Amino acid sequence: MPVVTYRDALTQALREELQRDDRVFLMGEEVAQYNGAYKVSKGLLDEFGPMRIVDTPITELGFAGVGVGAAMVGLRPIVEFMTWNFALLALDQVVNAAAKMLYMSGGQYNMPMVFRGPNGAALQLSAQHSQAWESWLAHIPGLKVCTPGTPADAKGLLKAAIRDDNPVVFLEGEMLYNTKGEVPEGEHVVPIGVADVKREGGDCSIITHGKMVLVAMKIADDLAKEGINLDIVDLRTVRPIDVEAIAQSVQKTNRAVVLEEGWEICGMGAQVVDFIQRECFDDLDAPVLRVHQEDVPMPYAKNLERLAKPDAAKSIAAVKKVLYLD
Amino acid sequence: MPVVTYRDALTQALREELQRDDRVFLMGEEVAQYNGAYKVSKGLLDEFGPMRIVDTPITELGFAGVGVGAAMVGLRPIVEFMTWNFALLALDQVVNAAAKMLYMSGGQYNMPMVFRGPNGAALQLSAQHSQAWESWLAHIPGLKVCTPGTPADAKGLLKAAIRDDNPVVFLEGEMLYNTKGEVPEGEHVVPIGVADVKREGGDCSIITHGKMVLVAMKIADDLAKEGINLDIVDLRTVRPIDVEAIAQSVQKTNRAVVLEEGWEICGMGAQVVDFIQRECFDDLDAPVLRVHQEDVPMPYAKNLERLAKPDAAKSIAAVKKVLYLD
Amino acid sequence: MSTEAKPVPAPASAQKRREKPQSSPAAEGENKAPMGGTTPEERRALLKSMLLQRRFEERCAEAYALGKIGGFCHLYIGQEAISTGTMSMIRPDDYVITAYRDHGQALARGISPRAIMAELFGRDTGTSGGKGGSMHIFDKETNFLGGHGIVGGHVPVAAGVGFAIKYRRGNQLCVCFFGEAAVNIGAFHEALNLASLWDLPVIFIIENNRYGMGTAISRSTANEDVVVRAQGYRMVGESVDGQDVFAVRDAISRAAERARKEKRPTLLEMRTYRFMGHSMSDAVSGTYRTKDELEENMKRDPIIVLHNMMHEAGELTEGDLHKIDDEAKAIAQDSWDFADSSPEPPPEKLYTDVLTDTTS
Amino acid sequence: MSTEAKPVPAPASAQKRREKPQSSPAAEGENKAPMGGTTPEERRALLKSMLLQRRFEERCAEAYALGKIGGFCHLYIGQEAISTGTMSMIRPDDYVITAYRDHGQALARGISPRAIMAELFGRDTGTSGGKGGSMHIFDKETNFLGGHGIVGGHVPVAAGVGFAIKYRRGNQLCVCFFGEAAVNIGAFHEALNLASLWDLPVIFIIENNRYGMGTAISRSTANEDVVVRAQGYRMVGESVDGQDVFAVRDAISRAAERARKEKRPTLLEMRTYRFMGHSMSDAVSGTYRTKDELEENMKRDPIIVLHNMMHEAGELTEGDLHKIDDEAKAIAQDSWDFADSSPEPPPEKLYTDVLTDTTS
Ligand SMILES: Cc1ncc(C[n+]2csc(CCOP(=O)(O)OP(=O)(O)O)c2C)c(N)n1
Ligand SMILES: Cc1ncc(C[n+]2csc(CCOP(=O)(O)OP(=O)(O)O)c2C)c(N)n1
Ligand SMILES: [Mg+2]
Ligand SMILES: [Mg+2]
Repeated sequence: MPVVTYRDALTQALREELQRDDRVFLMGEEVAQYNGAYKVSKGLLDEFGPMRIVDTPITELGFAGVGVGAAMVGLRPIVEFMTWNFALLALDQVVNAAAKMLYMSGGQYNMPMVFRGPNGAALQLSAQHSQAWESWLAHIPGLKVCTPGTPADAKGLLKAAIRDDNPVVFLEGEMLYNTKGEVPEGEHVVPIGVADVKREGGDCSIITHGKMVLVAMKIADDLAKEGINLDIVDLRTVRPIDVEAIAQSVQKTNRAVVLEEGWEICGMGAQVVDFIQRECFDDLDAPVLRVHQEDVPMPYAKNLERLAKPDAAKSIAAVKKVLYLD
Repeated sequence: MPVVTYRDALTQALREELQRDDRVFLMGEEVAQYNGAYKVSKGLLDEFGPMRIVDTPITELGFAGVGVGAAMVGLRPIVEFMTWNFALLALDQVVNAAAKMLYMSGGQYNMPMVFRGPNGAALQLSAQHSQAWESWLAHIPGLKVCTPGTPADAKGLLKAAIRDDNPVVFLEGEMLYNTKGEVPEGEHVVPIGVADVKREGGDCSIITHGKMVLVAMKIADDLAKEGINLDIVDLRTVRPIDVEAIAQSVQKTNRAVVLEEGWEICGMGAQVVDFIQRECFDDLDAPVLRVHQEDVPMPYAKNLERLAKPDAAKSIAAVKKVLYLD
Repeated sequence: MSTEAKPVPAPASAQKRREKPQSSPAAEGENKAPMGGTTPEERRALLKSMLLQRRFEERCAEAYALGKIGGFCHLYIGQEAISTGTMSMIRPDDYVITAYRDHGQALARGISPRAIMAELFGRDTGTSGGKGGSMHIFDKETNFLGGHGIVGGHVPVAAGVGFAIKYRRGNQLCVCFFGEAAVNIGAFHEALNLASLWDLPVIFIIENNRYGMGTAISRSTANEDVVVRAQGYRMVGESVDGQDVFAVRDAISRAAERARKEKRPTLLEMRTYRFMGHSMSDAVSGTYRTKDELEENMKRDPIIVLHNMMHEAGELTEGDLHKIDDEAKAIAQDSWDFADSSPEPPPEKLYTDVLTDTTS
Repeated sequence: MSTEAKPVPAPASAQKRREKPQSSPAAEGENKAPMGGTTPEERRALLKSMLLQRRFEERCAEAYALGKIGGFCHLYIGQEAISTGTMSMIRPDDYVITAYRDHGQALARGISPRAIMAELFGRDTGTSGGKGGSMHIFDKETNFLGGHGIVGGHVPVAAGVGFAIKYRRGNQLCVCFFGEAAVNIGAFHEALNLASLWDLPVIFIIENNRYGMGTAISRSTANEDVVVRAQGYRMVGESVDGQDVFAVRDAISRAAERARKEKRPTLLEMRTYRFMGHSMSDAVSGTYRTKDELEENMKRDPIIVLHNMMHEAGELTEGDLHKIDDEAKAIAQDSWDFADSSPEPPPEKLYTDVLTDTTS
């Protein structure tokens, strides 16, 4: 299987779906002439032209609303936010319009659209440009929320998202775009709502998604050397959440650590913990621990940013704690 | 002690703090001439004049930003959102400006301001006007979030919020404004971050906040008749959360049910569950259960809305379940 | 409704406006043919449409008082010439989107009065099966895209509909209604820039009833002459007497022509007045507007204005009027009966329509 | 920097604009006294201020390449006449707020170059102790309110500062800088309406460098003549040659007078050009603008424009210039050395400044 970057995997999915269905179009800041702020839409303007690859002014609320309107009358918009930090300005369209239209209209107007872009922190972008919004978006009924951590899942989930007749929030990552992995060519669709056990192990479950999947895989190698085998459940989508996959893993390992990029309070990890204690109450040999960003706005200074972010060291410490090895 | 409505308790707090400090002003839609969409600011325009009780156009993002700017240079704005549903448009100012200014400026600019208004559902206001945002706001470092459920706490916490030099989010409720309770006259300040055990009991802990406090008190009476005694912990503020108070209660009862108004996924209840299983892992005799809004946008029809909301019956069922009485 | 012929003074708003330079050459009163060259039959249809809205909403107020309608309910009474005039000039395959004050436009667009009333009653037979309510009337049959509750939120959505029309090289258009207070919110600004920048066939209609809830336009809007805003977007703006159904039709025909031929958007200010409170919980007058102001403006009730013109043209007898009015009342009654006898949505529908399980 | 006297053609932007009707009577070139009636000493100070920004940012680019500065870093090179001209006309007790392209304004406002460079290096001695970085320069000493990263987000904040000035009956003003692409976002619209509606003493300065990242204004803005927008808010708007520090000073003096005496806001368009890429990761030319266009516009380097005027007035020898330039280079070097030798913020500071524990 060809090894490609997460970025190219996304571009493949976009290109293939744009070719497959001429109702699909991509809109956002710098997506066309500039080939994308992060080059995810590279070459698409040349192939599909300006009516389908659409540069917008800096008006997140406005163009998200344009996507909503286009979806209401049968187009299949892909709305790119340069980053999800700026999508904060457009949440009224995502939450009050896209997520509720089908319900408010009693089933008359479905919303076949995707809101996508990089989520979470990159490097030294400071407080306003380093936020991870998956827990906010997963909170909202009427949405689906994808958080692929690998190139293959990025391609397969994006194709599924574009074909879905519901509004799908698709969270990528600047730090993921250059990561590489095997990606099936052509038709490769990953179902939304199905977790993937990225690695099997009997000692402790790691429940995670998005960027932190890479950290999980890394610490799994390190800990394997110490004879600690991790069972890594990559949720892949945080709405819906594959509770069964989580339960199966924890029932096997009796221990769990939840890794996420964002803040602690009401983060994804809290919800995963809630599911685990409900589904696996009698299976747990230790409290479930969480690893997440420190409870501070993201600082600029390199050393402070490193301390603020969840990482391998913090994750290993948590695993050892649930294994009572510390 | 005088018995007053939740609305009047808020008006008292506003009036007293406006009298106490002339840097304090109230701004929002219909707060002045109209005396407030829900009459919380009744009479304040006459007493304090149009420079301190300020009607705004319908520009949530704009006037929230005006509040931020005024706070930066030393005023103490109280920004009223007619309801928090509309605050969705202003979250960039709350989250990216108010919550981060002190940090981004390295401690130079603190933000002595309050964002307040009714949160959550009223009656038959349908999907776009019935949303509870406390879990979103509690997620954000740099904010404090108050969710008073009684008139006394409404007054005491609002006074504390206005005097706090940090940005405080203050969540009220249309359905709470007419509720009555004893409220101390004059100086009555409730510290932010301290829960209140509203009722003592040994059989099961109820952890809740805001509107659901009333439901908790009601079912406590009903269940007492059946010999089931609830320990009701009213968080009162969801950022910071009084984890110690939660732990003390659960260590006593060994069982807990978390009640909240909003949606399940990544809701406040999930975070409370996370704290409980970490702090009280060995104390729990049953999984912690949660009661919350059904995972749907709020429907208009009276019968469907009733089914969608968390209520006494669902709460009683949850209590009986954690007591293995069902 | 009183029907004796009265002198018809311009509304306070119109007089006020006249002191200002017109924002557009093509403003009210320049229509050539009397009554816009309509036929007597067309005029009857216009009168009938406006009367239906009036009688229907009078019953809504009654039903609200009886608790049969709940939540927020915003009546359109006083503004009917705008909905009727607009809908009479667009095509069935055009699109319409509006805010929460949507009953009048829904009826004028031809949506079943029974289904609308049932929606207001929260019944299974309503336009949204009772899930939307008064603020959220949707009807795919007539391309009626709702009923939206966040001020200004639907304005970019209208631009998106225009985008889709352009994308498909269609020659439909999208009409977007909103109140004058919505012109101050960001979504309006972003949408108008996009619509003009991209040449989208959208008619943006500001229904300037001079109040946003309890706030007079002079207290919310730096430049009350709101159509001036259009220039900032290189868009044609026009100010129209919204109480004269023929003036409305004229303006819409020009805007529709511009949308279909030139693929350009238009910003129209329809000057009107709200005869009832903002919503059922708001007093009709006394708090933020005087009884005198209200009565002054009620003299230009759009139904009376039209009726008088027809009456003076000698084409409408009292008998004719009463017949039309009785029909309207009968439809309103029938809608009430239908809604009242319709079942509530079954409990299991709480969970439907959250997501669809279809894919492309 | 080349210093031989050159003919000084108007920038492409200015020529383009001339074809259009001026949006304001008081546009560039109407200043009476040569060089705005400044004294030679004042002119030297202006040149020095602009050169400091230039030399300082040349070192920023170098430090970024060496990895000493990280994240996003947006250089101001080419736009220095706007920051220098503006700051030279306002008072120490006035307020300044800007976007992420904030180094030039921070230096022109008189913030310590050492503290700014240390902030860019992420050091404990920086303006924000290393917590803010390039996009978030704050300095309470000089009423410099930041450094904001969300396009348009700080524009309502500026209105709030104006509100506070009015609230206290002060006669200060607030200057708010933002790029031309920000005029399309809702926050701009809401803020300008509020500032005019409430008579707030704010000067809104559009730095029109003709590109928002890679998007030319013609592809983002329906009406490129952005000052026309001002009329929609009943505000005075003026279009200014932002490469001529004297034209900038003139416009600011008129706006400042309006703010202090009439308590009215002003919208100024400063026509300028960005000589570097949007940020360090963006190519200087080739992708969305041609090398020719860049070079054409670089002929109107604001530093050369000022230098030439002074040179022609015979008041600036090559020696003088080099002395000023060397001073600027020395300050930049000193800032670098200071930043480079400053400690990183201690780990415990990660948790400070999230909340303050003070109350009133
Ligand atoms: C963003 C937002 N803010 C506030 C409200 C509450 N609200 C509902 S209608 C209204 C007044 C709108 O006035 P206008 O736009 O003139 O329309 P009208 O009601 O006069 O038809 C307000 C403030 C809302 N629905 N949305
Ligand atoms: C709301 C928002 N959307 C997108 C961005 C990403 N972004 C940063 S700067 C910029 C271009 C802004 O251009 P302009 O306003 O002209 O200012 P300039 O960079 O030219 O000084 C964009 C799109 C952002 N920071 N904020
Ligand atoms: Mg109105
Ligand atoms: Mg620019």
